[in-house]
Amino acid sequence: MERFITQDNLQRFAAGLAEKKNVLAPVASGGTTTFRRLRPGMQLDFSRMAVISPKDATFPRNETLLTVQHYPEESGKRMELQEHLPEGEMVVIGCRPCGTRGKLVFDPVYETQAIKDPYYIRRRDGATFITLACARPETTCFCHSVGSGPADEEGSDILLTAVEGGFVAKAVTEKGEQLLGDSLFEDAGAKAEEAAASNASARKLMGEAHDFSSAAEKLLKRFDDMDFWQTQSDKCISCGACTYMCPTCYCFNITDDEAGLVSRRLRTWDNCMSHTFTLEGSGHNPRSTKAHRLKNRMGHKFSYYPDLHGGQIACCGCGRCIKQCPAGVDIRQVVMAAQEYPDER
Amino acid sequence: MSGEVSQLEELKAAIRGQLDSLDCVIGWEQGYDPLHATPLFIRSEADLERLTISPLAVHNPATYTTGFKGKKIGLVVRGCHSRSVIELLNEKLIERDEVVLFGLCCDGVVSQRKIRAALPADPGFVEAVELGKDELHITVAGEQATLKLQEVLADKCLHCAYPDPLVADVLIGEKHAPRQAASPACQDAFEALGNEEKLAFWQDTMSRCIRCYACRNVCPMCVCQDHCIATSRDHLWMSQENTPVENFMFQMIHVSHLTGRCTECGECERACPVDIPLMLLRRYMNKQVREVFGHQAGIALDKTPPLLTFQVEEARIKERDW
Amino acid sequence: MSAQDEQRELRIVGFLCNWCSYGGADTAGVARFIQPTDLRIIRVPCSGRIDPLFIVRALLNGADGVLVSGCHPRDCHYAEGNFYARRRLEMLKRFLPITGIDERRFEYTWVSASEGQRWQHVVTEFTRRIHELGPAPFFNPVSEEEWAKLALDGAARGASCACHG
Amino acid sequence: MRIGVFICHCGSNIAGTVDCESVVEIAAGFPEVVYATDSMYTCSEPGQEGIITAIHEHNLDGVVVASCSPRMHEPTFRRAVERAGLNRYMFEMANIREHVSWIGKDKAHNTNKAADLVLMAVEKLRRNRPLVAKSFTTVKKVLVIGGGVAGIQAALDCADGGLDVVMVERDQSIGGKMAKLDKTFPTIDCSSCVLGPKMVDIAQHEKISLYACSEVESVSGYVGNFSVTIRRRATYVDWTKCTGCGVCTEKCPSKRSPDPFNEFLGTTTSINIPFPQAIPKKAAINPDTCMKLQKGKCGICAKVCPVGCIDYEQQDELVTVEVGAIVVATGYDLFDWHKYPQYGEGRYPDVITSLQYERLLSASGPTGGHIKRPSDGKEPKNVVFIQCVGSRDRSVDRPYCSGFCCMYTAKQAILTKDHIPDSQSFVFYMDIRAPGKGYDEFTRRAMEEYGAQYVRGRVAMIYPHGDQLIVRGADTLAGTQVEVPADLVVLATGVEASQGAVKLGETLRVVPDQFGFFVESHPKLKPVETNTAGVYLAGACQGPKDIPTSVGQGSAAAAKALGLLSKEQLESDPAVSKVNVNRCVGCQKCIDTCPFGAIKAVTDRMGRLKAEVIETVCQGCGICTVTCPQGAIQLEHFTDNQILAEVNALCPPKMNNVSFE
Amino acid sequence: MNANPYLPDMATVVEVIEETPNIKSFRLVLNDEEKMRSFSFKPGQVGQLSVFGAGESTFVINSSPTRMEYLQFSVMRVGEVTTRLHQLKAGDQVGVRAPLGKPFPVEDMQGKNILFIGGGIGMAPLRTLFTYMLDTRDDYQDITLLYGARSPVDLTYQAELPDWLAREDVKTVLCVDNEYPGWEHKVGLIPNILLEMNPSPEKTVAITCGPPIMIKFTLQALKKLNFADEQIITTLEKRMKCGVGICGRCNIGTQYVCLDGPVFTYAQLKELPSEL
Repeated sequence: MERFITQDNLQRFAAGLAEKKNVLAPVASGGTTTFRRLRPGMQLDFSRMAVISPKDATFPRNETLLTVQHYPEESGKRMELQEHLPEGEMVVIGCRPCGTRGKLVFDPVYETQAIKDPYYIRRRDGATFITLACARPETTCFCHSVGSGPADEEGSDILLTAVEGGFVAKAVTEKGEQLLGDSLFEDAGAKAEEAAASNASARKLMGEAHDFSSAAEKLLKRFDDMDFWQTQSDKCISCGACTYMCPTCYCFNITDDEAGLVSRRLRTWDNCMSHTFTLEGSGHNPRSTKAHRLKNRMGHKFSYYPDLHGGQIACCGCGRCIKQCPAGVDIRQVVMAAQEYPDER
Repeated sequence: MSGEVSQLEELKAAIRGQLDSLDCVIGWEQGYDPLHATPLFIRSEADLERLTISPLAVHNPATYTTGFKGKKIGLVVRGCHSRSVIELLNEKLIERDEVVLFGLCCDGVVSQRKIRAALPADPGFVEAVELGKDELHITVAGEQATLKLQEVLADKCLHCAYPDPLVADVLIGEKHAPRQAASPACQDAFEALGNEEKLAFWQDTMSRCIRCYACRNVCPMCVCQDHCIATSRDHLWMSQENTPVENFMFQMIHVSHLTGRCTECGECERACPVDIPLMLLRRYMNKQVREVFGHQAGIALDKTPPLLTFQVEEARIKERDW
Repeated sequence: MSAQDEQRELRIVGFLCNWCSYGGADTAGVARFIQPTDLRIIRVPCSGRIDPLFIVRALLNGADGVLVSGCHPRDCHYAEGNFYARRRLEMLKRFLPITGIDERRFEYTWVSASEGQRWQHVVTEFTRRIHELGPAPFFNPVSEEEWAKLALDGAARGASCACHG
Repeated sequence: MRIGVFICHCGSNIAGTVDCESVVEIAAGFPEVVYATDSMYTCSEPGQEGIITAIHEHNLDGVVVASCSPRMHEPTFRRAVERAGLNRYMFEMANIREHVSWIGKDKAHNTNKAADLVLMAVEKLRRNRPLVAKSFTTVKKVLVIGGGVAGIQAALDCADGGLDVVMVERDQSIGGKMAKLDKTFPTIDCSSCVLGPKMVDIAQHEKISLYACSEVESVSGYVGNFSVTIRRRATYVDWTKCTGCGVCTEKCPSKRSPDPFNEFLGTTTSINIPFPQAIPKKAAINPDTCMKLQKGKCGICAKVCPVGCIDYEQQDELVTVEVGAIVVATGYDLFDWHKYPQYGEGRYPDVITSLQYERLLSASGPTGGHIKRPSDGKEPKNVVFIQCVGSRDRSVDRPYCSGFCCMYTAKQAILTKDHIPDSQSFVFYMDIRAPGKGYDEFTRRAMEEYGAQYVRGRVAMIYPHGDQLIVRGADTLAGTQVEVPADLVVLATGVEASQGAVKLGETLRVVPDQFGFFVESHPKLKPVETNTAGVYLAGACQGPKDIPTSVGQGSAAAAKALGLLSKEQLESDPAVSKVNVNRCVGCQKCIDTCPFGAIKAVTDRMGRLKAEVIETVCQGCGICTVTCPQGAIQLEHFTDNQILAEVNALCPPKMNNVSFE
Repeated sequence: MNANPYLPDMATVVEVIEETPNIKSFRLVLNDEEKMRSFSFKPGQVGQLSVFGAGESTFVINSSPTRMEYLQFSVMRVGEVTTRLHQLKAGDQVGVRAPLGKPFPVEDMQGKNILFIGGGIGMAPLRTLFTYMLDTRDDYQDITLLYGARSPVDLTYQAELPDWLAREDVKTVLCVDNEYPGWEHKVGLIPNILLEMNPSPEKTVAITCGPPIMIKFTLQALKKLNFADEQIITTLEKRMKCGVGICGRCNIGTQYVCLDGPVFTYAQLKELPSEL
């Protein structure tokens, strides 16, 4: 089903949704655009890809896993543990196909036969994604190299495509279809073809994709070549910009906070590029240098993960890690360098 | 542009002459698109060929020095970068005989944020960039735009008092006439706000922070390396919770530890992926340090950071009456 | 300020060096010099042990005031601790305005072990000052309304501030 | 952890304004508190036993006592928990007396505050860990600064107790103020007959080395192992050769040198020995008045000296001695009475100080023991004594009582009558303070047997009338104004802290109070200790004292030093800084800021620089901990986490898990 | 395990044993009696212990599944969580998430000679299998235990050592690095004692655990004694958070130590990228 909505009506639609549900949308502030909870008076900003990905919707930066209430010994009560499962629904509006697809990388890890992460699953199941197709690739975009494209529908409930005067909205799922029943949507008519043409043109503008097909094997081969990794990581400053921006990076930390008789177990985004990520209590660190850590990050995304999950690369090609890296580390270049590096030297 | 080209050649020649005796030389090359540069670690003649010193080459190479401790490296430094090097030397964090400094007399570097604001389309769609003498000709999403360099220079460059390296083994370019530092209008405007407005600004701005620590890791003076108290397991300084108050606490830690040591290279603010104007805090602290101790970090060798020393009578600290 | 407000205690944290100011507070106690009760004192060996970040932490956690007191300059039990402290604390005090935290909520001073009366005066005056300022705003917005207002104000600033390059 | 909390009522001292039962109830709900109780006097024997029993019965591994100031009873309770088998550092105190019950009027607020302070202590204790003291050896030698009667007593007691003693005296001879006195109250025995033998003992005791004309330049180190640099001022006389024969003083042509020993009543020779009983009995040249040193002419003393000990080229000399303890006995100075306009500000030569009067009374004084007034050498008949000159007077910032002026004035009135039987003494006084043994009887004798007329009141002015002075004052008992013609006026000038005490205090890290007297560790329980371990106080440097009290305190200080150094080894406080080498990046900032040189740089196995603390030198100030940005060097017992735990206890971090933005 | 894999079960400390100056063993019983009764695990599996307010840390369950009165964990004090664990006393509450990870391949070991080589705290994972095998003694041929520590006080499970030494159906050899007064057992480094003992690789499985440096030289010694890679089993230790293969820090290449380990054969380890 394809419908049309004007720009103004989309804003209205979003505001309407925000009255009932949590709506996460790109909003401009302080010279940048980030996903924020849409509140009355806020304007959607579709002028650029939001610098942070929408993964907060399914994998929030802070998640209270559980709280514990301690009781004084004399009370005879034992400590009480309470699990904090997320409630409610969330609608993400205006994420790009790459950002929406990020959660697909989570799925096979957070929901397996044996282990089901209820926090993620509940959020994912309670989230609706209204995705905006890209009309033109940025210099950092490479979604087409990791099995996606500028109008990829996978993971979305609705796909918006910008056309003259507004957007064509295509329902991808039943949930999406229901939303399109809102009276602010009009008949798409010829706009649907305009949208299809725009999507096709966008795909064409992306040009040729990178061939990452030998990455899994080559990265493993490079594993013990620390010279290679040192050179590749020269300019890396070990910060977390790449991982926190990344729609697919799903690693987390669990820490406890306490205040008096209450303590809380908190899950927060963690960053495999940081020294403390694998630092052991004894002081030993299996990934003691940034070279080790970059190797694991690359290996994880382009080798280990695909190895475990049917060849799927754990990267959605959004390019945030390239664009926002303070030192300009280019993930595409590192993978290509690993592929092109002579096996025998 | 011939001036710059010949300067680049002059620089390349200087580096070439020393490349063999150095582990590497840190400069810049073009990055993922024509609008962005990226640090270049020169180890070979081929690497050297990629060297650029255009105003797009912004990164402070001093940030990388502590990672090369015990090795001899070269750095291509602008004025502000040299201040970081001096401060590192003063704090005994690097040795003078372990760095060879290729100094550039600098006419300023760009602010990508200003370029973004000035361009007719998202800079992500950049297609070509041509450097004129005082302008940038940028093709973006099929459109041509000409930006005056002066208008997209980083704030730190507009008000830079030390464009020429204060320490260098090789000096490229012509020295500038002495200049007076000034604080950007934006800074003054912010300082003039009331407490409530300032607090609200930080509360909101800090809600954007994702705690990626790019500001910390890109800072040449953040020398705790992997042992920052903000990410230590002993978590009483800070919760790992990503909320405005904890995010701001980290900025307080950063500023506090930089007191009298910040060389105002502006890297923290440049690196911030969510555009938090961190220099508001740094510049303000630096101003206080200047006023009270008459001290500016990294402008002279053999100076002790003011918080690591004291005077029995502090001329500019007034005891408050009670 | 209503009489009731005046009654309500505010949260004032004191950092006192063990040798002079803590002793001064003891001396004030021994002499029964009546003081406001808002202040709670954390004993540290020396004002040189006081990391300005302790004060920041207290303020960000919601302290309404922080008072630091050490030995008078030259009288430090450890010879130099308060000289370092003076520089550190002065810089913190001067820095606070940019954060929007009222710098009057933080004060540092010197009180010797014999200056019980002075301690009474310092506590009384500082507490009075904090009560005049009232409860400190908490840095993290605590309600959805506060969040909404902040976010909206932030959004209103929009793309206006591109000059921070 | 299993924490026990003990709330002390301190009789009604705390319980009067704090609801101790409520505090117990609240404390029972604090984290890891498994036992909370209150007691009447926790510091008492049964109180301490209660703690010990509770530790055993409730299997406690940490104890919080909420009572008085830790500066008072922390050591007491630490010993108690130690007796119960806990480490003494697994103990914290909440000060709910000096900081709560004694200063706050509102019981509800006080109770609330007391509970908060207990919570802070609990939260800190939860981060405490057992610390074990390290032992170190001590230098069995004591430095005594000041050779007055207090210092002399301290030095002799220490030496007799088997310790080596170094005595440093600023003046040319030891003896101090007492050596200048003629007689002493209330026995009227000869001062120098009492003191003289003790001075000789100092000179002759084989365990005592005396440095006169010397001052302490700097002190480093720590209890048991101080290193003291002494500046020996040039005397221009080689004291190793000088026999004190006095030939030089007889021949010296420069006879207009001021005579400090005689309180400047007369002059003396440039080279001189201050008084016959001086110890050391050695000559010294006053360089300010010596013609040879000033103008390069003369040199007579060098020519006449039979042993050739004159050395005009002599320079100051710095000597370093290692000592284990230091006794400070730097005495006092006299108040400068010239500040008072009513006494003529020095215009009338016959207004003199009591100490000048002592010199006039003394047989070895400038008048040979005959009372002659300075203006014309006549024997005075009417002598007026004015008390409280620079004592008990806020207008000159001397609100305190100098303590012994009442007594010596009475003595001087008696002696005046002895010397000049037809004389009449008048004493203007405020109150008579004579609380010592036989003291009050003594003042009564002055009045009743010796006819001294006591007038209760302040003197308003002194003015000349002929060759007399008229002293006008109020008689507050009679309610009239009185005018007394006086041939001589003697001012009972009060005591003030010795000049140089402040500077010496900085050197020794001993704090002077607002008047410059050194502050003892505790006014009741530690009157001779200071806050610097191994440094003790004796005599008037701590506050005005008469001779017996000074001597008593000298002995007390000596007993402390002897007690300290009687142990073969001392234990260092384990609450010192410690380096976590995993976090240390070797920037050496801590080394640069340590005031004690207690941190050194070492190279680890991998060749990296690391900081290392010398535990016995570290004093535990924590400057380094703040200096280190990565928190690698932590002051034990006051770690970042421990202090932050207290901050967080007072200002709990909010955990309301707000939605992200 | 709960449906929510992050949710610990509450347990009560029933006994604390001070093994060495920095190692304590904790015996726990789950508060939910039914859960305790039905709790099942296999030797080698691990658990996450929680001190609420401080955090979680991973330890091997070192009691034997054949003795289910309690679950035992041995904890060496190194960091914040272990310090807080060391403050626990009998009666205190902790959280437990267990069992996690894969166990020793016990079935494959049946009918074989078993050689245990443990060093220091590395004895903990061996203890569970060792006591399990003692309880099912007939399933195995010769059982040998070589256990060493730096000094006699660093030997854990002191209470059980006399019994192990006295048993005739196992051969127990103890060693310490240097001579100590009163020490009657072997003196020397574990790999050297092992070579001295000269065990035959014939039908033998060697299980080794200890500090990295000890493992390194023990592996060399076993190779010298002609043990095949498949005959050598060890357990790994990594920093873990979630314990269920999600949080992303304990992986070595594709293998997650919390999920696929901690037990690996030397042959498996050699297949993995070298990141220990």
